[in-house]
Amino acid sequence: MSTRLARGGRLIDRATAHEFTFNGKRMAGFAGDTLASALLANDQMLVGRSFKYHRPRGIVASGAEEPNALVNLGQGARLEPNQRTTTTELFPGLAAASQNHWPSLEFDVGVVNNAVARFLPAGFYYKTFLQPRAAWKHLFEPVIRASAGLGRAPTEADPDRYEQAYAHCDLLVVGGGIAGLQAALTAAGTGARVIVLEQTAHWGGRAPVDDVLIDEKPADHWVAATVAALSAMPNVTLRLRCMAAGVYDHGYVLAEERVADHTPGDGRPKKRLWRIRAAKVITATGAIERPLPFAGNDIPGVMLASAVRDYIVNWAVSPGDRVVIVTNNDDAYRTAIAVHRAGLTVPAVLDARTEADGDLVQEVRSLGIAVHLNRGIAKVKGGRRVSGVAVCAQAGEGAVLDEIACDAVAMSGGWSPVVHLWSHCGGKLIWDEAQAAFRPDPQRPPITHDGQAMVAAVGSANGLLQADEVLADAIRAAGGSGPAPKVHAPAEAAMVPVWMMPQGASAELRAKMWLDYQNDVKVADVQLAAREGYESVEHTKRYTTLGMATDQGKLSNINGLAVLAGSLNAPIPQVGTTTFRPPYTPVTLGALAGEARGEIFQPLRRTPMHDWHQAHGVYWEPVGLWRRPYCYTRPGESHADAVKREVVNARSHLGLLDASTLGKIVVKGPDAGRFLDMMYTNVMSSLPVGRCRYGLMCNENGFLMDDGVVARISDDTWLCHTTSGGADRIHAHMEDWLQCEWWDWQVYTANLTEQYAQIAVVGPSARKLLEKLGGMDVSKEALPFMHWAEGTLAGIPARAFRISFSGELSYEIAVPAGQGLAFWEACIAAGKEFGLMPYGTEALHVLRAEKGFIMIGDETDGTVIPQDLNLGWAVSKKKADFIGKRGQERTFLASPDRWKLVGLETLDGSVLPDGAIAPAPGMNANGQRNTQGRVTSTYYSPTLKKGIAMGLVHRGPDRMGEVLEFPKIWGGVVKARIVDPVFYDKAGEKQDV
Amino acid sequence: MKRYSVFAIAREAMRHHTGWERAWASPLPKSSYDVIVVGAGGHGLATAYYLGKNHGITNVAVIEKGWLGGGNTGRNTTIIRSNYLQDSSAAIYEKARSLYEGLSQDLNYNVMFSPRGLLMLAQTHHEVRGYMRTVHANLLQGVETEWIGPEQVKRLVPIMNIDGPRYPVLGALLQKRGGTARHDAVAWGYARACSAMGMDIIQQCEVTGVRQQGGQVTGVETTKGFIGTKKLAIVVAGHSGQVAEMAGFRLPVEAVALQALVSEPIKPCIDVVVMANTVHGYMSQSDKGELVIGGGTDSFNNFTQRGSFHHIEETLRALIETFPIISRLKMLRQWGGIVDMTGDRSPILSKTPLGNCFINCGWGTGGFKAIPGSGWAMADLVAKGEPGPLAAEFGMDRFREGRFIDESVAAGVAH
Amino acid sequence: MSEAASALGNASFEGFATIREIGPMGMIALRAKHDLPQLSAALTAVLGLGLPERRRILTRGEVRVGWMSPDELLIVLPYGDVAATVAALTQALAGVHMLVADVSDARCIFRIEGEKAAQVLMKLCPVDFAMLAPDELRRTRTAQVPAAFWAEQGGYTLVAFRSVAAYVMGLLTHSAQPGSELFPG
Amino acid sequence: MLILECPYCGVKAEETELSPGHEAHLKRFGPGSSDEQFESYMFARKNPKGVHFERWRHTYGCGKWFLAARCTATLEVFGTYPAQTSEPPADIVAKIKARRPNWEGVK
Repeated sequence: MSTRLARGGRLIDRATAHEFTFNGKRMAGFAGDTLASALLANDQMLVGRSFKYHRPRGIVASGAEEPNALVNLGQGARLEPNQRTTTTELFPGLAAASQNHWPSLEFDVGVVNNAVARFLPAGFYYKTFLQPRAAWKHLFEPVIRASAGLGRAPTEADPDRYEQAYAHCDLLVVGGGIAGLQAALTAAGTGARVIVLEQTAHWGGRAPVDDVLIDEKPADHWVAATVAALSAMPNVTLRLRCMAAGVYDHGYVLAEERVADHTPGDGRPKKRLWRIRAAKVITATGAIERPLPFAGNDIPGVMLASAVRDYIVNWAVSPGDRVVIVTNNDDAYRTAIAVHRAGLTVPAVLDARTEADGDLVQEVRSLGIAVHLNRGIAKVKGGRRVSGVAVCAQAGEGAVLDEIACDAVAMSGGWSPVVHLWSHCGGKLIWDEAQAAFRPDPQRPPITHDGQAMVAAVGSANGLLQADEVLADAIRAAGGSGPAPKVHAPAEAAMVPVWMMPQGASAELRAKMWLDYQNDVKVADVQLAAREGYESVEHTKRYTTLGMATDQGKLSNINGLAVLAGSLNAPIPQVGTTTFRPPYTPVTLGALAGEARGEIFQPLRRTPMHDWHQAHGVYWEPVGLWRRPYCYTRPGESHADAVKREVVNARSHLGLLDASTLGKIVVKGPDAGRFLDMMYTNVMSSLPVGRCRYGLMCNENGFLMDDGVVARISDDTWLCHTTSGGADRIHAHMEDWLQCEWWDWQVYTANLTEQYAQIAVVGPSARKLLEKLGGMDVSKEALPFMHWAEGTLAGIPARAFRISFSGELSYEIAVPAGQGLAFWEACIAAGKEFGLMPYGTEALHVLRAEKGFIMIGDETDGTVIPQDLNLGWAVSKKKADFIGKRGQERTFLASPDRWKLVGLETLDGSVLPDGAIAPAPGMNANGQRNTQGRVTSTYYSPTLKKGIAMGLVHRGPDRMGEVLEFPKIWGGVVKARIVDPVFYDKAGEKQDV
Repeated sequence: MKRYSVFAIAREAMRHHTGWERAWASPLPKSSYDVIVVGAGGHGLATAYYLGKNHGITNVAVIEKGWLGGGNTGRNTTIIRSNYLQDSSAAIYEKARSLYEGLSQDLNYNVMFSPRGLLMLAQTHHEVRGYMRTVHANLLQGVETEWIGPEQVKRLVPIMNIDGPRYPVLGALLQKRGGTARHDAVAWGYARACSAMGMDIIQQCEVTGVRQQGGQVTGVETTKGFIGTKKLAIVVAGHSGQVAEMAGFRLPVEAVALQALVSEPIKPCIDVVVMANTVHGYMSQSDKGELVIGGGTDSFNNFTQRGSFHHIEETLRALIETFPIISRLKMLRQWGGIVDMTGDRSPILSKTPLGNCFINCGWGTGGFKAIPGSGWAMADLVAKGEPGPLAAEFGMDRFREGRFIDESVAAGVAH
Repeated sequence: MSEAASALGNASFEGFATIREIGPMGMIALRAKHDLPQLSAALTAVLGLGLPERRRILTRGEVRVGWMSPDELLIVLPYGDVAATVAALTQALAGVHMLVADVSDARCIFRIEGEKAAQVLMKLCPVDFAMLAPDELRRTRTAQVPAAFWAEQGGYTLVAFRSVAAYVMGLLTHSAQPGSELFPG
Repeated sequence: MLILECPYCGVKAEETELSPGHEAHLKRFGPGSSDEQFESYMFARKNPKGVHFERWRHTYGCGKWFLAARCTATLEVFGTYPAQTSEPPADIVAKIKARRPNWEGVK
């Protein structure tokens, strides 16, 4: 059984005990424990079930590479699925539950999959569930879905906060082991700005566990001294609990800091996403030990040799009283020594090599531990935990030579450098025969903006496993030249790659050798994939799901690759590796979204009158990032009722509209007229000062993109109004042409949209209201239709435009935004006697539709030209050029056969459905109904007391009086007559009074 | 070709699955073919498959510079839908969707087409009107879609926050028979079926030149030598421009990076595909339990298969706002794909200035869902030398004429 | 006559830094090529300040002139002085191709104060603060909106568009939450 | 996540402060041009896998458009320069040739 040792544990604080629960069971651990070490200390070997076969799973590793020990962490809104116990720091009150089983961890119905495993090889689902066709959707897929998926999603919104932050440095060092710290120290000494990130809560990495002596002292001393030195330097930033997730182009590195993961609910952000810009990155990310593929290597109690050592040394946790070591290298002998030192028993070291006599081997032998060469494990015995191993010759086919009772197996298949960050942005790898691993190829690094190397790997991440080499490498990579600290490390003999144990294992055994623990991919599966022609490593990965689990193959990739290479009789480097994709370990989505939630999810643009609308029954409509009143409801009113009331009131009395969102761009300069003649389809240079003109803007393709009223302010200055939400786009469009095409023209623009609140005063009493406010002459004579004037209204400086988008007598008043609310409230107060009511965008739409005015985005959709909308009058024939002119000359746009704007009047007075389309007789070659027109805007007109609509109809204006049929989506047909699109006041008398 | 079935599995289980055949052969190229398809992605393989199945042309090679299905076929978000607005788009995507329905049986390979339903959320009044237009169009196009209200949306997707606050859900366009399929399986299934018809799928074979005589294509130079052909189909999303250049013409296409990501696997929590265009995000849950999430595209030319990460942040903000429960889940893996973008964002299936050379490209971010329809139409074009009805509107000449197939309502670009 | 109101009525927040919306503040956008011979003289005559170097902001009392682009300056001054200053500049630059516009009401303006003020902005702006000159006017992005800021009086002054004032306040408040310092101590 | 130095204000801006604007040095074809010229100007954009000249706007900074020479295959940047030029400046061309000896020049 696994238990807490009486002494030791360099990372735990025995004075601070933490209670926690696992599957509701109360357990105890210490500050400094990981959840994994605490579970082991409580003899919780079984921690989960695998993805496919629901096999019992125990803790294999001690760090980010752990594939098995994932839990649902926390409860309620703070539930977090798939939390890796080996990287979860223990905190008081932690509650964890195991995943992927039903009804319980100990008794899981899903384990039936294990019993029929031989019917479920890799890719079995591609070959079956084919008949009958409907069965996949209704029968098989639901079962597969329900059985997959590991942890549960929370059911409530996340109560925690997240944030992001930017950092910049000359050198980013990823990894706080001795390589990273040495690299940082060297670089910082040159004055460089250095940031060091360490994903765990501790500095030093593996060296202190591995008995390394630096400058004659245990590595812990050197680590403490170096961290102290770095902390004292102003040009160095050290961050623990901060995992570099991905390396992106031009030195951009994402890192996730666990700020309050271990102190939930303390008010700090749970996580912080760092967006770091580094001139150069050093990855000192170490190496990951590989499991050995032998039958039963997934039974709880089989662990990585390094993990066994970590649990003993760091957390004083014994994984078992009797630990069999199985290895192909010298490093695992350190585990034998650690186990022995802890007072536990090593019944045997099974070494697959035929020779082993390095310093460590000799030391183990001298401790009286049996070392057996050319030996491997034929099979692990046990179910929910290890009870023993059957020993065989590595060179053989698995004949059992001996059986050893034990409760843990420590395995080591050699070490693979952590090359993920090196590879994210294109760094290439080379195969290292001696270590049987891929390591960074210094000749082909990822490059940055200037073509120089962006990343350098150092230490174990660079394929160097000896501490003396590691420190020298770090100094070199950081640009230093001095001697490395003196390191004492035993001499190690070469490892010998073992990709299958025993090397001649039978099919029976191969079907029990796990490569990917979480996804249940075995040696036999990879061999099957190769046999079926899924020869590319990417095919094999995708066919078997090898390496696609939440650990992203940290333990399984190289072993799987080697098995594939073996099956194909190809050298490993020729088979290649799969692509490493960010993130290194999974990153919380909330952290990626950062602060952008709730109120600050997106900027919400508010006009100066926003709060007034909010206080007066507004129903909002999002328009770009703005929010505009759709209508103002009164108690008991529906939105439709409110719109009707607002329309009728504006036509009969007086309406007030917040039009502040309209774009307002000033264009000034000697060439401004000439420039606007290029921007607009009609002529703006001839507009007299003091006058307004409606203008259309097309893109270079000829399609209508914006419209608005242009006012000439002075001889060299025009003010261009754009659609709501169009201001930034149109301003950018103007600047684009000015800066990139006509840069010698003397024109300046300024986007003054937000400088002014703009308020439309609309209706028969509009003039009376302004006269009551007082300050300027707004009479017909002083301010005729399509003119503007400047002055003061209600004591506020104002510019009044005599324009109308409703067909009524109407003014648009621009006042400084800071006085917009005051002006609005003055209007409301003064307008009471005239029956003033504010109205929203929907009433605005109805009013304009009654008048046959088009709306950008309704009558246009990016494929409509002004001529389609009978706006040919606003497209100059005289001008030699304007943006869009050449585009409109193309055959399809110039064709007389286009759909054109008409009014549509239903025969029964009903409202045509939005987006309705009129079919034409017959079908096209693809069996679709032919069409001849569509509705672009449709409303109930309270003025006319019937439905009115506009639409684009094939040769529409030539077909006045014809009746079209519009099928409805819920059945039935609406008949509508083609009519003039101006439904109200065709002569335009009301607006010009 | 040995057929796949549950009985075949049972038989093989008894002998440790040692009797399975190769899914497709890996031959060396012959000296010439009737048709060479460049690109063994979904579109290229489907082109070859329907050349054989519909037109009896089986002396075909599909050549691929990497591994089959390794481009965008293997790196998309697997969504299948046909609720398009324009007639020509709806026709080809609906053809594809209907072929997907029977594809597993047709290929004897389970591509796991899962018509789990697809929702496009309307979160502004403008969007409501836009989708109403699509529903009406689909009605006349024979594409089954419907408009549903917010309560129905909530019933279909209980984890969705339909009350905003920023963009309350006003309704949705629902295509019940839209859904997802297993993307790799589509390529593998077509490859296996092509191979069974005697076609050669030649991987690790990069085209380095296009040979022509008298304005007609005669073959391709490759890293495995010259291969002659009577007809050439270029179906290489992402690198279309490079191959077209070898054939002597320029395409109205730019290559940009599109991004996607998956979360860690969790127990089923969302059964339909949801697309939210106002806030820019879409999401579905795979059979493995991963949330499959689509990000945005960069707007600059890029061939690196790495995109700019800020698009992913934007997408996740939007999705967390829409599905607040996903905030504590984790991103497992993110990646980019290189997609072709044309001037109207619609594909090109076209004859080219080079005789007997045909091109299929420009699918932008929507290629996976089109694979069977695209292959069907392309096979028709290659076999007959002239586009059939499905491809008729997708010719390259439409840009010169201004005859766009524009599915977006975005204003065009200046310059 | 009503008083001009700032966007948020001078809202404030106390976190690990102090956030204050200030204003209304006078602001003038002046577009003109900086190598115009008359420009420097006009600035000196009207404002008592010369032409700032690239990305710099000059200060004299309550008046500032900042470099916005090769053909744009930002003049910051008391709100009440804007009309007269616009008139004076217009006169001083008569006959020259330029554009002068009152943008006081188009903007919102914040102060971020305290020893750790920079940390608030480091969460929001992709800017290397260590590389900023003391008198630098930096135009950048604050989360999702454009903004400009400069250092003064032991803190930063940040200008953004008026319509997003509440959003910017929300960002600054979120970033300045007590306990969320980037560099504790 | 690119960094491009704005040639106007000297800021080393990151991509999120910029807006891309497609191919640089386009010649505009307006009324009077042939269908082929107009089509080529509007649609047949260069799409090289390698050295590319393109437009960017310093949207969140000085608002100016500038031009960049960049490799689309490696994302290396050879230089940025003002938009008011009709062809790449000689120093940038030289820099590209130094790093890409096989580059065929501006086509």
